[in-house]
Amino acid sequence: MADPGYTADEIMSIVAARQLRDGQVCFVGIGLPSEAANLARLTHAPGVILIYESGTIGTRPVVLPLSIGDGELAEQADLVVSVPEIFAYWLQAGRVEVGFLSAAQIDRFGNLNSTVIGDYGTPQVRLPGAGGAPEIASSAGEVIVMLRQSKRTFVAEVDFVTSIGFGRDGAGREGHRGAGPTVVITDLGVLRPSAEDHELELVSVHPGIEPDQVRAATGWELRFSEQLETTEPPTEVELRVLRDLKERTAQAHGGA
Amino acid sequence: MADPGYTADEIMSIVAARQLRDGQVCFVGIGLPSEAANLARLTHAPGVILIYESGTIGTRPVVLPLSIGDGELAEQADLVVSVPEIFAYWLQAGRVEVGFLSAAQIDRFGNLNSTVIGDYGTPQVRLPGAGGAPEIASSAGEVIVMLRQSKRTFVAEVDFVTSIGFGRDGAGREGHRGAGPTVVITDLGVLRPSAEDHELELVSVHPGIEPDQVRAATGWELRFSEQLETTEPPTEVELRVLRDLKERTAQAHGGA
Amino acid sequence: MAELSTLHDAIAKHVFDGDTVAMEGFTHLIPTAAGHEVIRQGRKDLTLVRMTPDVIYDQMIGMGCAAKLVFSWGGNPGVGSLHRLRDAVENGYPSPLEIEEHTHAGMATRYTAGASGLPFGIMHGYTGTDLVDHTRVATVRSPFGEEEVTAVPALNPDVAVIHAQQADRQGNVGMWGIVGVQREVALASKRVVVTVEEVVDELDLRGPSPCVLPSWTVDAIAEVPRGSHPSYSMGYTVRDNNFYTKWDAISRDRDLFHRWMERYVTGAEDFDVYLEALDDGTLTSLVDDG
Amino acid sequence: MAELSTLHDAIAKHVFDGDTVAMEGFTHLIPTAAGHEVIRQGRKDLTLVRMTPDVIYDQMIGMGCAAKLVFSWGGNPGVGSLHRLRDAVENGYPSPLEIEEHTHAGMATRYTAGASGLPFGIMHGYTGTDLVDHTRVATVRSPFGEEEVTAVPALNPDVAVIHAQQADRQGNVGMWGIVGVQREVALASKRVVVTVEEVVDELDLRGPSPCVLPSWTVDAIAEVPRGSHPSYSMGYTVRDNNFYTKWDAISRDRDLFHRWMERYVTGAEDFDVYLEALDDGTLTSLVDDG
Repeated sequence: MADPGYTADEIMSIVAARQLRDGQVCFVGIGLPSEAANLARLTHAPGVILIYESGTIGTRPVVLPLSIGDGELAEQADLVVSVPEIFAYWLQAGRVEVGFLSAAQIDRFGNLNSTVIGDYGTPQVRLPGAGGAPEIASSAGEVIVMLRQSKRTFVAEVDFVTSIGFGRDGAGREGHRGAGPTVVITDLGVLRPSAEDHELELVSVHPGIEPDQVRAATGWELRFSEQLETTEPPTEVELRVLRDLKERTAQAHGGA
Repeated sequence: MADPGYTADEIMSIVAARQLRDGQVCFVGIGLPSEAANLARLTHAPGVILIYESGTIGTRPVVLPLSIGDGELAEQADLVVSVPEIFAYWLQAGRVEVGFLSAAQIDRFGNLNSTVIGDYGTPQVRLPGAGGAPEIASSAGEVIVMLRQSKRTFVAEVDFVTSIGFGRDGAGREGHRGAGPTVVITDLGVLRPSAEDHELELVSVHPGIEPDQVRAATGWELRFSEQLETTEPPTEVELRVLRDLKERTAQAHGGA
Repeated sequence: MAELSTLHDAIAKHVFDGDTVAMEGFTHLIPTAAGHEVIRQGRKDLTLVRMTPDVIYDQMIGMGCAAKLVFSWGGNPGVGSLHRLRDAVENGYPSPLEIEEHTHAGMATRYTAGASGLPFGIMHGYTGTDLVDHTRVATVRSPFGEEEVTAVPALNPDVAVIHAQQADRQGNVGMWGIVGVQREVALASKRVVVTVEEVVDELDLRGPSPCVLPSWTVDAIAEVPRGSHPSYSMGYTVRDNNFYTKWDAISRDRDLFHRWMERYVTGAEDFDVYLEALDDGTLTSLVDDG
Repeated sequence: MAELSTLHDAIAKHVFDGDTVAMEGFTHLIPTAAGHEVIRQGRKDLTLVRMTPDVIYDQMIGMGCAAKLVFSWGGNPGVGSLHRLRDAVENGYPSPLEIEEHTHAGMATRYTAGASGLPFGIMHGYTGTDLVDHTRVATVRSPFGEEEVTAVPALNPDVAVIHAQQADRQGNVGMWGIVGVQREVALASKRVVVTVEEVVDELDLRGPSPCVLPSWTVDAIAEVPRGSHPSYSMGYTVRDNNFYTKWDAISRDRDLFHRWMERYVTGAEDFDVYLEALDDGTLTSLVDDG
């Protein structure tokens, strides 16, 4: 197909950024979530409040951090608190409206795995582990998931529930403060949990992507929403701001 | 009797100050305890570490504070922490070796009352209440009590146990980190709990005081230690440093 | 986001009859001006929460604002009793006052639990004291061993009222020095009202233990210089020890107390009347000798 | 009171085979030089505790110092896997590694409980995850209502090892910026070893979130400039992102890893050899092209 003028990663970040509303309090992980959250801050949501688990609150990094604790995040923050405090007083207390998460696997009920592929005791692949994700998934008002889509990453049931979506049985989230995953942004489209049974459904495909391509990249029989849409393509402004941000970042980190 | 050259309050503060060893970590209340602790710091224990419940740690006030939270305490401190932290990380964790307490009543087993005189529901006198005293009494390595002695203040059983000594039955301190009251300094002498049954015994009388005077000022049949001593009188240095400190304090606080 | 407003409007908009109100400040940064405004607006049936009730709650209790007091130490620091508090507890004047008392550590643990979104907090304390029979505590056994700890219920007031040194024009609040439990009470409460010594272009936290409350955690900010008198604001004012001493005499006598409150609080338009009397030396003239 | 000493003596005196060792630093202020000294002195059977194992524990695990790892996120930040950690867990190389894993919030709660002298801490978390079946957590019901919370056991390491920006000559330690869990781990541990960028006459904490550990809470302090590389010390050094990237290649291959460790750590007299190689650009030469 013809070059759409943007990459799959770019439309992922741009569509994720669009999910954030101005002034929202957002708990951000490193990588694509951080890129998307800062893109939102630099475009339609200048007042978004970004919190990183290193304890930096209301930070406005000029360049994207490579680690969750880059000095840039502390220098540009409204305040910096300890790690015990960021989790107890800020995340757990319900001050975070939106949490951004990624993972190695997601299942049909939005449960996330970042612990192991295979058996826990004898893993095929030992992944980094939980970090702050389980409490973000539990306590944030809602969770936005960003994950490149393939049969390997979108599985019927995750090998390990590191962070809860709607549970292995999809029953729901009793005992959890937040609403859980409300949207999953991939390089192919956008999925949302159905109101009935919480199973993720395809609600939007990115320009040039066929719904069946998305189904083929999913480890279960993916349902299409009745209002299946085509994603608004990236605007020139979105692309320019994102590319400037990544260019600044690359220069600041010496191309790293 | 002849003027000994010092007041009853002065010998109380001086004898209390002598209990502190250099380098000890000491949790200090306002009033006489603060006066005694700072006297120790300015005489034989320059390295004593003073902590006030307002969160000031390692403070070296030039003049005595009138309140537990005078600016002087913060300005002269090694660090200032929040009130939740001073109690959780510093007192409760067992970092305090010596706690200084006073009260409205003390009983034969070293229990302290600073809550009510009379019945709790219909008190004759409503006292200020617990403050930080109960946890100091429980968690400090040992407790030094300072209290002017009379039948009103030294009672067989306190009306209300605000801070535990050895319990109403004198049984002991199971479940408490610290050793409890090891010495009680009064304007007449010094009392210590007996090793056998924890009842406070007179171990020293101040110069010019008769043991029977002390017994007459005690609300129970006060026992005398077999090694009953006479308190070493205040030295010139102790008196000079104490009086200089109080003079500085009076000037700084405009005679208040 | 915090709204910069007058003290009158901040209290009118955020403090209501029957509320659970925590006005904190541990000796330092006590929100006196805000307390006077609550009295001036005639709030009633309040549950007043504060570790150290101090003069500010002595005045509110004496004026009949409170139905209940939750506290851990109720005295006039370095002076003696709070006579209005005692009159309420001992004689039910001006009205009976229900009390729930804790230890300082217990109150701090309760606020911390509230700020952390937990239903209760755990600590070592209360054990062996008669407080256990007169307040809300429980024992919890460690699920990992034999040890027992004391549980206290979380405190989540309807509104927190505090005084800080500074706020910037975006509504971020900055304080330093003895910060007490102010951060915890602000983060534990449904609404947060802050009076500040000064609104600045950029926060300039120049003392120990600097602490920031971001604008989005605060509801209303009013600039009230010297709003913490007779307490102090490190870097701006010093503690008026003399007033605390004089308060003993003013508060000891019911009539004298009411005349004082009428002259400097209920009969005054705002806190400036109090400050003017402070400046011209008449604030304690009712008990000053000649 | 803290003793100012060499890094060699500080580790020799306070870190022993079989100890539970917590070397903390959340991305910032990671005690790399101290980790190298532990490897150099051949410590064995350590229980290594750290929220984010990072390169420092990848090296210690790869060199066989560890019998057990207690952690919450074990990756190379912004790069990928910790290959030595994975090799130990997946293949038992160089020796089997027992793991106990938690969440960040769980580890923070455990350190806080340890620093507070409590047997456990409480939080909302773990519920509904498979971690519950593979780690040490329990459910506790609120004594004041129906709500349940998660309990985690306190962490009280034998020794805490941290890196800070400054210490004064009395041994008071000062740090700022992202301070992570360092204060909690120091106050939770039986012994505390601190490396610092600089020993100063008077602490000069010039950044956000200034934090002081008084001398009497610290056992040993060693001045090791740039001792946190490839992490950073705000105000002194910047993060060496390139090294983290290069570490992926160095650590991926067992032989390459061992050659690198021999050249810059076990075969080196002290951390200066590492810094010299860093300065002359040879620190990553084993994987640099030409």
